Amino acid sequence: MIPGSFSYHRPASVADAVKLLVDLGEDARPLAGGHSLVPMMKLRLATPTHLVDLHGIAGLKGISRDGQNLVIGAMTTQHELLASDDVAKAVPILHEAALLIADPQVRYRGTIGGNVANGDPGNDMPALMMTLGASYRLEGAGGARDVAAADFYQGAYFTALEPGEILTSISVPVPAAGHGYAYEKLKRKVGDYATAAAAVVLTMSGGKVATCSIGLTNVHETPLFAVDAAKAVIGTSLDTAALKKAAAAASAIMAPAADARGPVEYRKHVGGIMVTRALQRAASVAK
Amino acid sequence: MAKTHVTMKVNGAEVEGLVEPRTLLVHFIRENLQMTGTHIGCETTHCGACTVDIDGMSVKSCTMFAVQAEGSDIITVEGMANADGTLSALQEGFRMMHGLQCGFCTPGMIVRAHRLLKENSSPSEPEIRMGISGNICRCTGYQNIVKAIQYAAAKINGVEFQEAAE
Amino acid sequence: MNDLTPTREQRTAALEGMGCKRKRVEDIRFTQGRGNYVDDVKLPGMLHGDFVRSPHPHARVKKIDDSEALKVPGVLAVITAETLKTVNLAWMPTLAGDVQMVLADGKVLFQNQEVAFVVATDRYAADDGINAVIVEYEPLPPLVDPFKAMDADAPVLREDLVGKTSGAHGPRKHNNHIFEWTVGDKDLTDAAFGKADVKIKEMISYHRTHPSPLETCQCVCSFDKIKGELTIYGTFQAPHVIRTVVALIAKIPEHKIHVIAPDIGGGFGNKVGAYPGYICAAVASIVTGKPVKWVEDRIENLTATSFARDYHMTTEVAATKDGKVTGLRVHVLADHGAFDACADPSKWPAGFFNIVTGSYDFPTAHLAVDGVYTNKAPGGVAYRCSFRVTEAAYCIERAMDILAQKLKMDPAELRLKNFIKPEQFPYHSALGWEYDSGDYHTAMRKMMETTGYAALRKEQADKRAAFARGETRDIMGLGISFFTEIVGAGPSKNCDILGIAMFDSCEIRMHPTGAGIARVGSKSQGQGHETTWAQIIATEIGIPADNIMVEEGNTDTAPYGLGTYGSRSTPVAGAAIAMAARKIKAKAQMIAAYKLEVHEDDLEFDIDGFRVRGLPEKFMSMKDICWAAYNSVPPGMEPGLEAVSYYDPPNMTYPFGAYLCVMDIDVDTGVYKVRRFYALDDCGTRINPMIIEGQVHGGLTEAFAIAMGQEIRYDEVGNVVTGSFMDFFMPTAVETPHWETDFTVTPSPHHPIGAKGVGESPNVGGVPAFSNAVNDAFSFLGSTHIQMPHDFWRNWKAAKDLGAVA
Amino acid sequence: MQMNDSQRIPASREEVWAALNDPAVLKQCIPGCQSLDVTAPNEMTATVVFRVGPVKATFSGKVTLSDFDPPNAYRISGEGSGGVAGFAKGGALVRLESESADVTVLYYDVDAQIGGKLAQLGARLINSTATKLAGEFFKSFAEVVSAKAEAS
Repeated sequence: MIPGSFSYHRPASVADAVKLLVDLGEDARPLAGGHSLVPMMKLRLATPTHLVDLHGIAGLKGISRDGQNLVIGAMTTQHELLASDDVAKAVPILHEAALLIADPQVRYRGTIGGNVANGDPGNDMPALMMTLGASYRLEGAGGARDVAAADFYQGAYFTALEPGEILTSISVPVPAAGHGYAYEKLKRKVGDYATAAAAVVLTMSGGKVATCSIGLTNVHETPLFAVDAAKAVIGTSLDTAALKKAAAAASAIMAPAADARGPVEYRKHVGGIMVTRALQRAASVAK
Repeated sequence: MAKTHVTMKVNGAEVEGLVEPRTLLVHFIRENLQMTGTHIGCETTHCGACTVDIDGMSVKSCTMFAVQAEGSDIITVEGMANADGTLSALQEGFRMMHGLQCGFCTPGMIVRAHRLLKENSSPSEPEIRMGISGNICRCTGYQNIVKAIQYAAAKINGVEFQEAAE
Repeated sequence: MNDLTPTREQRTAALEGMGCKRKRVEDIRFTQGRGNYVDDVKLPGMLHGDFVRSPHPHARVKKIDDSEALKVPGVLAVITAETLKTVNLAWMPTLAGDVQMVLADGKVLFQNQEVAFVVATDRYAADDGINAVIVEYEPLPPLVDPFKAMDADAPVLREDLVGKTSGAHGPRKHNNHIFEWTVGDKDLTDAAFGKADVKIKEMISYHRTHPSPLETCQCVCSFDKIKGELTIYGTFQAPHVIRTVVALIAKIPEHKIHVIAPDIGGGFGNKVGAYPGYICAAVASIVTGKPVKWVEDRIENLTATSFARDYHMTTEVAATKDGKVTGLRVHVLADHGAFDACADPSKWPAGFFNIVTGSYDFPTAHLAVDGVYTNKAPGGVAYRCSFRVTEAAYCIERAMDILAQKLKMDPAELRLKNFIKPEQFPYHSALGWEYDSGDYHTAMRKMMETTGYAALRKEQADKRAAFARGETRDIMGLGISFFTEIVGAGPSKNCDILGIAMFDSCEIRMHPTGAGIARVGSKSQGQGHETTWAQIIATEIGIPADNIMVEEGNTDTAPYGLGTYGSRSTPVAGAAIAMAARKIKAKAQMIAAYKLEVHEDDLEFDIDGFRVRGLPEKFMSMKDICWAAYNSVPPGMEPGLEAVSYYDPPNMTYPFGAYLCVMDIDVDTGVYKVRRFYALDDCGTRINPMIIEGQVHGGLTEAFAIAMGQEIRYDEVGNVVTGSFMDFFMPTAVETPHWETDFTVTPSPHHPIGAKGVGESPNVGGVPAFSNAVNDAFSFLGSTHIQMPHDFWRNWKAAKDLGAVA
Repeated sequence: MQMNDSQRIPASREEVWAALNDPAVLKQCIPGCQSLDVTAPNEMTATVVFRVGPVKATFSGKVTLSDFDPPNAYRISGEGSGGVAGFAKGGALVRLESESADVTVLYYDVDAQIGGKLAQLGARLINSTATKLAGEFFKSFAEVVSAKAEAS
């Protein structure tokens, strides 16, 4: 389990990194936390000839407020996310979900940018970002552009990132005060990808769901934004019928792979259960 | 492949070496520095036997390149004992509470627990279990490792260690 | 005497002998990263070897092109079966009497089989080299399902065996058949079934799993051409056996082979066998004249070396209507993979599976085992188990629950009714074993009282009613396991490996100042032998354990031993240690008599020395006797104080235990929670309770993993899809339950110190407890048996199949 | 793994059939195809680069056309070795039905197998990728054929 040879680059700015990626072409890859890429390299299933390490770019780190948005630098680690009071207060679901990613060591290295950008349907943050209505800042040779998380994912490992582009930051609209949230993740053990997971952010008004959005992890080749499932509960008091409807609507858009986590039928079923439980818990913490 | 010169601090001493960019940090530590306390167990970032402390973070050194550690401050299990050479509270805790058997996971476990206690000096049992969930032990069933860390926490905090009732 | 004179308690405590929770001496180095494991060994000029492996489960190897690999900087040689043939090592014998390819010879028979060995200056270059070797394959149809192995149209796997109508264990019925092994009285058993009031029949499978110690298998081989000597550092649970095997197959004189097993990072049965890596590294060292290191990576470990279990047990029990068992009939289909490389004593093709009558007084039983080849990795090792005992315990403990369910009896009550009674020991089982000692009823009742078994059953009944009313989606299961192990292989009358009787050995050498060294034929992989062996000696001869250094694993210095596996160390090596210590003590007694000027018979041993009976002030400490042994022995006696013992046990030992698992399962997700796990073990005399408890924790954790998801799984075309710790269930501290331990003590009557061994009990007894808990949880919905492993989705599927989930 | 689907192609059945037997068209449509050389009637050797995220593997092997029922159906099969990544083999039974004189529906039943490292460690992502690649092939085939039909 030894990676193949490559050249190592450590640019100091986004512009330099972009230039390197453009110049070096498709056999160059950006390196963030490396916890998806490096094992693949050790298996020699990934054999990039150049690695462009983003750790030297100071501007990619940090969490700041920009009006109603929380802006998170792509190289912010899960550990830093967990240590941030801003995140815990403003977008607590991010805190809750980050704790469920991999294990402590991986969270010290794993970055939020890497998690959302590599397009692995097993990653937790993409569905959350969809749920929160976040957008990604992509910077390339042609300048910067913003893409909504909901428009970013095209297939397993296929995203809106163009060759030579880097995801530099994530802008998360801060949910309304008093919102309810929950991330329900079923997994076999610490360090595993979700068998199925659901993120819910909602607001309640007079005992009824006023707004709601739902995201789903690892039940399709991309993360899913479950619009119909959310619609099914808006205006309801989350009664049994509404919950059932939401779970069914969510299951209807799932197309998970059969793997060691279970057959398709099971993963769709528990995907629905995760939606139900996330909705109930989110409602219970909403003010 | 051309080699790169790296320098870093390991257990308080400046070290340097020539490595290929692909040289994994764990191999640099074990082969170049000949500090063999850091182990390799799974190679896919699951078992934590290769855990070292880098700039105040627990890191699996099998999933990081030595070139990435340029300029960093690293502590390995060889740097865990007290300055006078006696066993640290954690090392003592592992021995007193029988927190190890074959000893292969132990260096990674101790280095990880060291950072855990730095961040939270009085962790609860669930916090300890979560805190070491990136480290696999095949021998102990973890129960005595939890006690070992509780023992160390008590000693560091200067309170008497009380084993939880079975 | 004065206030400073130590009391008897203080003198006993100072020894840190048997029964004491002595802290481990190993930990001083292990906690500081100063262990010396195989991959830490670095010899001057050392090269590194790595394998090219087959992506195909079954294929003809048409061509191996190493030309590009030899151009890779640092690559020195590529070894193939053709190279090995020049030294007659292309195939090697297995412990089970079969032969195994070292490197693919004409075809490959399992995915990740070793095809070529690349030798390079370091592990990076070796890895580059293996990726540059081009192998041309012609795929053949894979045989994955053992139940299809003996079909008329099944592909022929072992072309080397075509036409051979018998193997190491008798006649073969098919090209893919290895052996049929039967034991017990068939006619009597059939008759018992003929007149039984109640019968049950169930196919109980124990899936393929893997020991997977945290340190993989590895070695460094160094051949000195001038001296003609081969030194091998390796992860060996049985170093002497490895030395003999190498002498036999490599034709190097045995005294010129030095096998050193340094610190070992866990074994659990994985490190008993001889693997192609060892042979290739040795050959590579002979070819290159340099030391060669081979280190398996985790994927290789999980997919190529030594699986465990894969037993499919069709089990029938006959009983009277009031619940007395009258007969047991078991047929096992055993999937051995591509080669029969089971690590069993030679005469036992199915290990000690005939302990399958368990803790129960079966008047008659019959067992038949068929072993078959498939396109899977070879192995069949005893994963923390004494040679198929865990399969046997699982089989009978599951069957007893199924019978209880059919009889509508409480499973605890059924067990109590059928236990072998204390007065029946030594007990001769229907399948041929002599159980040494046991008090099963006491252990079972203690378990039931301590856990509040009756109240738990009441709670379960209430929960089931609540479930039926739709008030909860959780179901509760109580999993009982009452197991009897058979360990301590073994008596030379029935146990050998490659013809070598399974004794074990100890040599004790006391130095003048009252310190000494004990060298033992066993080999610790984490069991703490350096600590516990010294405790036995401390109690036996009255020298503090701290003054006894224990050394194992160097075949040049340790007496010949058969190694550590199958919980045999304490029953066999532990006995050898006690016997060697008693020889020391006997000589010491003669010296003391001479020095105290009394007759030997007038002396009595008193904690740490000899005292003249009736004259308490006339005392000579063992420390002083050691000194005297080197300067003033009785006339005619040789000086020195040394002893060697080779211990051939008269019988196996039979540890037992009563376990209870309390589990809740959410039927909607299949997620389980182990609410409580209680383990009562009786391993006879307890040498170090701290270490026993640690062993129990570890074994239970393995049992938990195995029962609840730890599986080596192949897809239908022969890909092994559980090749890393992502997919091979390896629980962390978060998933692992809390363990409660307890004990009773029923010493072994034939063991010098009454000890029985405990290392494997928790694995053997734990698996049925977990599985019975799951099955018990679902039983009220109408199921009788749900196959392991019980991972979330399978639990959900069971619930769905039983109509508990829409 | 198995998958099936269909593509509606605005071309006649004969035009589609001809394209199915045209190595140049096949080369153009097989995702990642670097080379496709005819070695015998209905036999070709091919090199295909497979990419999913950071994973890249180059498969080389044989492509065979068989079970001809012109102009209605045939089987296209391939098997290749991807070096370190393992091997892949599979085939598609392709069936054409005329919807009208100039519209043909192409049905395909794909059966694919992978072996070796990708199967051992990448199973999680293989199914969806294989489905996607099969879909891509027939989609671009439809585009190429319809462009040709339009041009003619």
